[in-house]
Amino acid sequence: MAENLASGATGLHAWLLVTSALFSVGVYGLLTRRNAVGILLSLELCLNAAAVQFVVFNAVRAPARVDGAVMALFVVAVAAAEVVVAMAIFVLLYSRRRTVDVTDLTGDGPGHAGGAP
Amino acid sequence: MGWASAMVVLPLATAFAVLAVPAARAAWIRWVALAGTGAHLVVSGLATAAYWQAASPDADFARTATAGKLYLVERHAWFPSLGIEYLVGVDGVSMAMVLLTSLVIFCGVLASWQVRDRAKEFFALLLLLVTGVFGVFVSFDLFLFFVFYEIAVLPMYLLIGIWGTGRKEMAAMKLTLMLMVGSALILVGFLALWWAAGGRTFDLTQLARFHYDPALQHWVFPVVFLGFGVLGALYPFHTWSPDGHASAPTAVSMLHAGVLMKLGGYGALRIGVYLLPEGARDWGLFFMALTTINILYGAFGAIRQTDLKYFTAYSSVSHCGFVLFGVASLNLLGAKGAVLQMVSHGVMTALFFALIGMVYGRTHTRMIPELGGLARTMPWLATCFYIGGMASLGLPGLSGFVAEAHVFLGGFFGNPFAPVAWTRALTVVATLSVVVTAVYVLRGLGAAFQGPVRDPEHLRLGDATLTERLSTGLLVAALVVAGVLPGLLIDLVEPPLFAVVNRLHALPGGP
Amino acid sequence: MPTLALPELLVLATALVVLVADLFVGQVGRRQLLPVALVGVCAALGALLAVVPDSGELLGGRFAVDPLGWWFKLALLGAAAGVLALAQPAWQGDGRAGPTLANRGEFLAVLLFNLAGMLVVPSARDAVTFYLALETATMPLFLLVAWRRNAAGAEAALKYLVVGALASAMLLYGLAWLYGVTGTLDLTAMAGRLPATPAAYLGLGLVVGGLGFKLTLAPLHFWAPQVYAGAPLPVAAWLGTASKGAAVAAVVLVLYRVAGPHAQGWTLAVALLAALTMTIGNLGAVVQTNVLRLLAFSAVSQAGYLLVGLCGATRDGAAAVTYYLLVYVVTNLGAFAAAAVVHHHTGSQDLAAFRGLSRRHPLLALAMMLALFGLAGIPPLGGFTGKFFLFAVAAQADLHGLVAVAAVNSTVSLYYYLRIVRQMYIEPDDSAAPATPTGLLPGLALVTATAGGIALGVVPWFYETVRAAAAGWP
Amino acid sequence: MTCDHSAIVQHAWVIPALPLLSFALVGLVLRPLNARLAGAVAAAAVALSAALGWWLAFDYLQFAPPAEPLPTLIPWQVEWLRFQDGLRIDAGTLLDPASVLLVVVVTTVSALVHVYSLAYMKGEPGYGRYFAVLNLFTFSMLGLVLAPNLVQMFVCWELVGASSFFLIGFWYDRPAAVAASKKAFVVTRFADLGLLLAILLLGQAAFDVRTQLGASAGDSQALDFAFLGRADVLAALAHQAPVLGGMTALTLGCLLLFVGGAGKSAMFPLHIWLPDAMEGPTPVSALIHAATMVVAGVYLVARAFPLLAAADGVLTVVLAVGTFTALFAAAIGCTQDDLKRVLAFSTLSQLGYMMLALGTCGGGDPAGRSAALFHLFTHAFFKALLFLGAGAVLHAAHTGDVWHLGGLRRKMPLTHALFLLATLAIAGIWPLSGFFSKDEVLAAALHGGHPLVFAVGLGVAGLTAFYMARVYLLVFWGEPRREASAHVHEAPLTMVLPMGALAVLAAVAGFVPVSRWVALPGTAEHAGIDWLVAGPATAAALAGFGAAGWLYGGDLGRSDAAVARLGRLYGALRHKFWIDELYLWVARKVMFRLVAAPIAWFDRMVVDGTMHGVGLLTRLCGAGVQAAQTGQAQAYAAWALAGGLAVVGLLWAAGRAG
Repeated sequence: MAENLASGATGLHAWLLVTSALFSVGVYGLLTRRNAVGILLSLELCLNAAAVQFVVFNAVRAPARVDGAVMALFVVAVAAAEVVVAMAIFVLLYSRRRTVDVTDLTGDGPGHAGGAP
Repeated sequence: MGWASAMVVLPLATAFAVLAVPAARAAWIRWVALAGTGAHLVVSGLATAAYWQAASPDADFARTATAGKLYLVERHAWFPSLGIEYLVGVDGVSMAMVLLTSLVIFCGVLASWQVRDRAKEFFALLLLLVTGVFGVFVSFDLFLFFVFYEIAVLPMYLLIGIWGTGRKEMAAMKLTLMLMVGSALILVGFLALWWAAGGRTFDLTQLARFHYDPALQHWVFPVVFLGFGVLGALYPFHTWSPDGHASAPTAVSMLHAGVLMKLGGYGALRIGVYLLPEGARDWGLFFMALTTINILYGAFGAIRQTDLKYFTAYSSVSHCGFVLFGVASLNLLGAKGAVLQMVSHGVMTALFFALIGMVYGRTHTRMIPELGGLARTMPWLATCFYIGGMASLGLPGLSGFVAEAHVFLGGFFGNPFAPVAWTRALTVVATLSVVVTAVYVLRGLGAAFQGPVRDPEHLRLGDATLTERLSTGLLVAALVVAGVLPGLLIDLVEPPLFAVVNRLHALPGGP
Repeated sequence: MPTLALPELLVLATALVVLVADLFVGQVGRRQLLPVALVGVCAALGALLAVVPDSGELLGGRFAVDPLGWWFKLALLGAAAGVLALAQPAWQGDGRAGPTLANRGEFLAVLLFNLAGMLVVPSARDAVTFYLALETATMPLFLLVAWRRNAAGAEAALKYLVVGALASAMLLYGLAWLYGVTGTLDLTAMAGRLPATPAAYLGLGLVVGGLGFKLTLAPLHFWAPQVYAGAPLPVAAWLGTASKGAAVAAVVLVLYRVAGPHAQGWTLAVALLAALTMTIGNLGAVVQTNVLRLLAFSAVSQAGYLLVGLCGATRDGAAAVTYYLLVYVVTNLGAFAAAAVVHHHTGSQDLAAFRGLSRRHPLLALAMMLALFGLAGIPPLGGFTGKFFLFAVAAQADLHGLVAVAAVNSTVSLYYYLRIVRQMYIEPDDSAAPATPTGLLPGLALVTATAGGIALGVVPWFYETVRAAAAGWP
Repeated sequence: MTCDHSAIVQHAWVIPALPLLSFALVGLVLRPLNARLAGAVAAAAVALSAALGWWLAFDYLQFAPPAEPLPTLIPWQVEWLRFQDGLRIDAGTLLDPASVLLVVVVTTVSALVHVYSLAYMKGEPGYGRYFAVLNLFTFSMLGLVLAPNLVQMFVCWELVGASSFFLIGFWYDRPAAVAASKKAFVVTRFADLGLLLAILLLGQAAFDVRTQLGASAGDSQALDFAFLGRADVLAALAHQAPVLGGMTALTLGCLLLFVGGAGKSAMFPLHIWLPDAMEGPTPVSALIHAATMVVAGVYLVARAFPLLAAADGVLTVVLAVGTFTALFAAAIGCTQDDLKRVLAFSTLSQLGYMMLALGTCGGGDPAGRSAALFHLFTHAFFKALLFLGAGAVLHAAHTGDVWHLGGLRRKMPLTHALFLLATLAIAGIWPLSGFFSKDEVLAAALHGGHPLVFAVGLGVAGLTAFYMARVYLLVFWGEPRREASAHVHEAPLTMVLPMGALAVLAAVAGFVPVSRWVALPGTAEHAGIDWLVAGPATAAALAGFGAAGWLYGGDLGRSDAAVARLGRLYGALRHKFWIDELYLWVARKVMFRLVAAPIAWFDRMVVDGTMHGVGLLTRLCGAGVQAAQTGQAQAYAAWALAGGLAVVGLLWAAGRAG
């Protein structure tokens, strides 16, 4: 892979490093942040990493077309929608549980095999 | 609709007829069931006649047949893209099994004359079950075979669970799951056979023309044999049967021990040995040894039982061991003995369970120590019990002897691919069961029916009613006829078995 | 020409109609919105059957219909109709379970938007459409799950969201890599250019992983039990049928259209995933005492079975998967419909709620039993034939071990399905619950599902047609 | 005259068919309707077949001029059971001197016993059942006698065993009777296993021989006696490779064959069932356990004689077992108190005599065979008579304990006279039948070159006379020792007449030249009475009488003194050397405790436990899966990520692989 990417513009590797780092950071945050909002932010990082990568690849692999960039736009849109939905749920949760710390939510845990919620 | 289809359609139609009986007329239910099964008995007889008419023109078809020939065949494409067909027909073996089944179900309906609780569901499920059994015996497309096979197994869960006694839920679940695991193995084998043969057909007779790679046969045969073995109560996969039979209602025990367990031997012979001769060659001796354990183990196990149903269940384990032993000995005598034993044990054990049900209905106990001296108040039941017992210990003149003699001779003449000394040794060990069987039969029956009457209450009990006399009488008559005129059955079942055996003998290293 | 997308358009239109009507009609009128939505879905269904050709393209090939996709859409619309029908009691909210949907029109709108997105998935031919369709098919579900607005629902929704977010991130990132190594977003074109390089594997693997979340493949299944149990029952049914259908469509699209040429490479992976998923699902279900959790785990195991059909990427495989999806949707709808009726009347999700059902309501119990047997794969029901064809695919790939695992697994599944049957038929009826009126629409759904389950099992036409439809596939 | 001129020879099958018919008729139809009628019909049927039996014998004896041996015919046979080509089993009637002789014995004794039972069993609840089974037995026994092949013999062999079982257990509410019937069936069954194995072994060996012979085998089937008796077949069998421990299939098979015969004929150590069998009705003991069934073993050996003769060493075993049993049983018989048990042991001892005679043929001269059949013939009559006499006593006094009886000669003069005659006959006093047959047996022993056996035989003759005289004196002489025996009355005519008939036969049977008829070719002809043998035998008998008279004739104190002097030996004899206890111990402790119980436990605990264990394991795994549902969303997410990466890894691995 490396070589057939290298055939494109130099610096691609740098860009890929950036996006990969971005994505990894996002994933890390998504798995470790205890506050739901923090998780949401981490998610945004992941999505943006992907978006950036689309743009980069577009520029390198198919500079004639813009489809990668278009994809990036849609990603942004989707991300926005995701935020809306997530926030709605957070609010609901807070009003019911007075917390948005995901580690406090141990429904489904041991002993929850039965019983109606 | 041809004869073979009628075998399946008739009981199914009867089941729906039972369901259609208006609730106000609950008494009609069992009459409808009786009429349906009675009609089936007649139709089976006619079908046998038709089969003879069709089969007799093939001059000397028995010995020269290299591929089993079907009669009264009906063939319709079903799922053509996978080569699945609706293919039903009969040959001698399936005809015999069909006759057995229709007899047992008829007597079973008679024996469950007293069922009142949710009678409609009971008879409907019973008839659905027997539909599956008939289907297995007449279908020669592996897919169809499997469909009927599972239809025959599953209603058992509800029949035992709802109308059973004792630890019925556990027994029903154990029985269903163990048999289903068996059928899972069978499915694996079927698909492997289908694909190895090109994935174009499930037709048994066509698959039989295909020569499977020995390596494939080497692993498929044990899988299929074990799969069927579970239903055939092959040691050590027999443990569903004592609990299952003990908790099942009378008619279900009759049908299950009498007919359903035969599907195991039938499939092992029909599909295992017939399609996979080389696999059979590789594994024959192993399974002979295993079934030898079956035979003695079941017999010894029966000695210590105090519950009449467990007693009979263990003796069934022993007797079904004879079936699989005959199959595994891979020669004509053994195969014939296996089929004869299927019929013989089917009738015998159906009789046993019918009688146990009748005794239980009167004394409300099946524990041998609580019984005793019943012969005084129930001479008819006692007589039938003793006739059945004599059949099960292989008394000549009753069906058991003919079958066991075949099986023993088959084992003694030996699996053609195994050192004869070994097969003989196994056979000698197996023959010990003749004595052990005598011991437990006489012990059990003696304790239950002879000696002084233990419980004075039992002195007020009556003998068999008319329906009970009819059902038990029919079964006893079948035992006697099969024992006195074995030729009838042998002529019927021999030809297809030549087809099986000829394939074995065609192998390199065969006789 | 838009007839190709007519079903999707009709669904969207219905969604808008419901949404707008909700503003004007009163509380009483709202009760009639569900039938309206149902009519709309049925119209879409009719359109699909009547006017949609079984192949064609729109938007420069970004939206296409192929014979197999047509069947997927059929399954999705059928699922939608069924779910709406079985939602009626919950919608009326006059049972012991209370007004779980609180007959608010948005519910229907959101559901229908979601459906529209799902309908597009099998037609997507480029990454953009594909991604958007998938998100549309996923995001509304978060809302629907929380619809009861109680703590349990909210908690379930949040977990669903967290896992789902990661999954969609994986999906998108994977798509980015695929785009990178092929230089195109056109899925069909990708297939040709997809190299056998680690980057390609990374992309493909992440995409499959992302989809695995929707399909509840182990180990991406953990969210399922709590979500099924926390969501309103109709939503659980929706998750168990339509959502899964869309996921299957997406997986088929990716593995067959995009990665078809590399089938050798991913067959093993798929086989292992299938074995793991069905085993985990079944084992998990064995110990459940909550019907919905049980059905959730059973859904997990069913996903495993579906995956079996993908082994080897053959035409038979595509046909078997599609066919089993139909069977699964129909059968599962039957089970959920019965569960919905019982839940509505008892307000309990516990297995014991089914106690003695066979005496209170024989036909309902019968339908439930047939549905469960269908899920367990008992002949002559569709569940059996469907599984049989799936296993046949595995056998064709000489994966006899997988066949064995799957067959034994279906025995395990039989165990827990029989636990429900036992409650309905064997346990005495000591509950004071009155005879259970089923209600018109759920009754209709039950009858249709049961009849369908049997028909799929014995009538060869369906499978043969599906297989013919799969002609174009590898 | 040849056979096809004689209707009865052509249709000899009618003779067994009649009892079978009446069994079905009585058992199914008449028994419930009218018991008396049932009995009458049963007796009539057997009487008719007895008449036919005599007619058959009469015709058959015409077939050959006195000088020549009588022919062996199979006038009728039909296919019954087709195992495979060359192993077909026919049902048929084999007529040769031995079988015809036995037909006469069986039908006659059976008919007389039927008539006797009409009165003896009067008022029993199971009257009809009794006669039905008695008919069944008669049929089976005739089928056994006429069997043309080993399998038909085995079939009827089992059937007589079964009918014997049902008759011993006739009073099924008496635990003792039930136990005795079970014991009889199981012990004989155990022996029959030997016969079964013999059939398997010989059948297989003979089948091979038949295959070698090819065309020259003709239609003869492997298990036909005709085939097994052929010289070339015997030669081929004798030259087969050994199958076990250096023994050929022939030798081993013949040994197993003899085991079967020994079981039926209650040879030591399989004798234990016969004394207990006396729990059955006395007429049954007379017919089955004295005259007919128990001699089946002897008949089997005689029938399969060519095989045994060809198998090396088997006849020696027969000789040893027979001799020992004769002495052993006679000795025990001297110490038993129950009239019927004494007779039972006497039967054992006489059967030993017959076996002994057969065993003496090892030297090649088959004279012993003729002697055995002759003794079988005479024994049937006088032993049946003894039992019927005993039955009359029981019928009158309701006890068989000789110490409770006494002085019956005045109350029951006829019975007394007949019993005395029978006693003399069995003791071998000229001119009664026992004298002649016993003489031939001893002669065979002497000329067969077995002086020791001859000496034992003489001893047994003395013991026989002793124990018979003992019971005779204790029962009929002296004074009644108990109230029961004081008020007895003579038996009714229907019981006395059959006894009379038997008495006549017992008296004259000795003059029938049986041994000449049944002699096989090559039998040394020795005319008249060999006083070298008869003299000592008679002397021994008289000595026995004398001893008994001295001990039991007058003051019984002498006998007590004698018992005291014998001491431990007497105890051992009285307890039959505790052999029954040994068997019981083996059955209870070994078979049930050490085999059956562990297996039952193993099955429930281990095998079934494993199955349940699998189920439990599944549930445990399920619990594990549930336990993984920690509720931690981020853990789920982590799993999801792992899953995705795992797929990537798998693709990668697969990609590298292929």
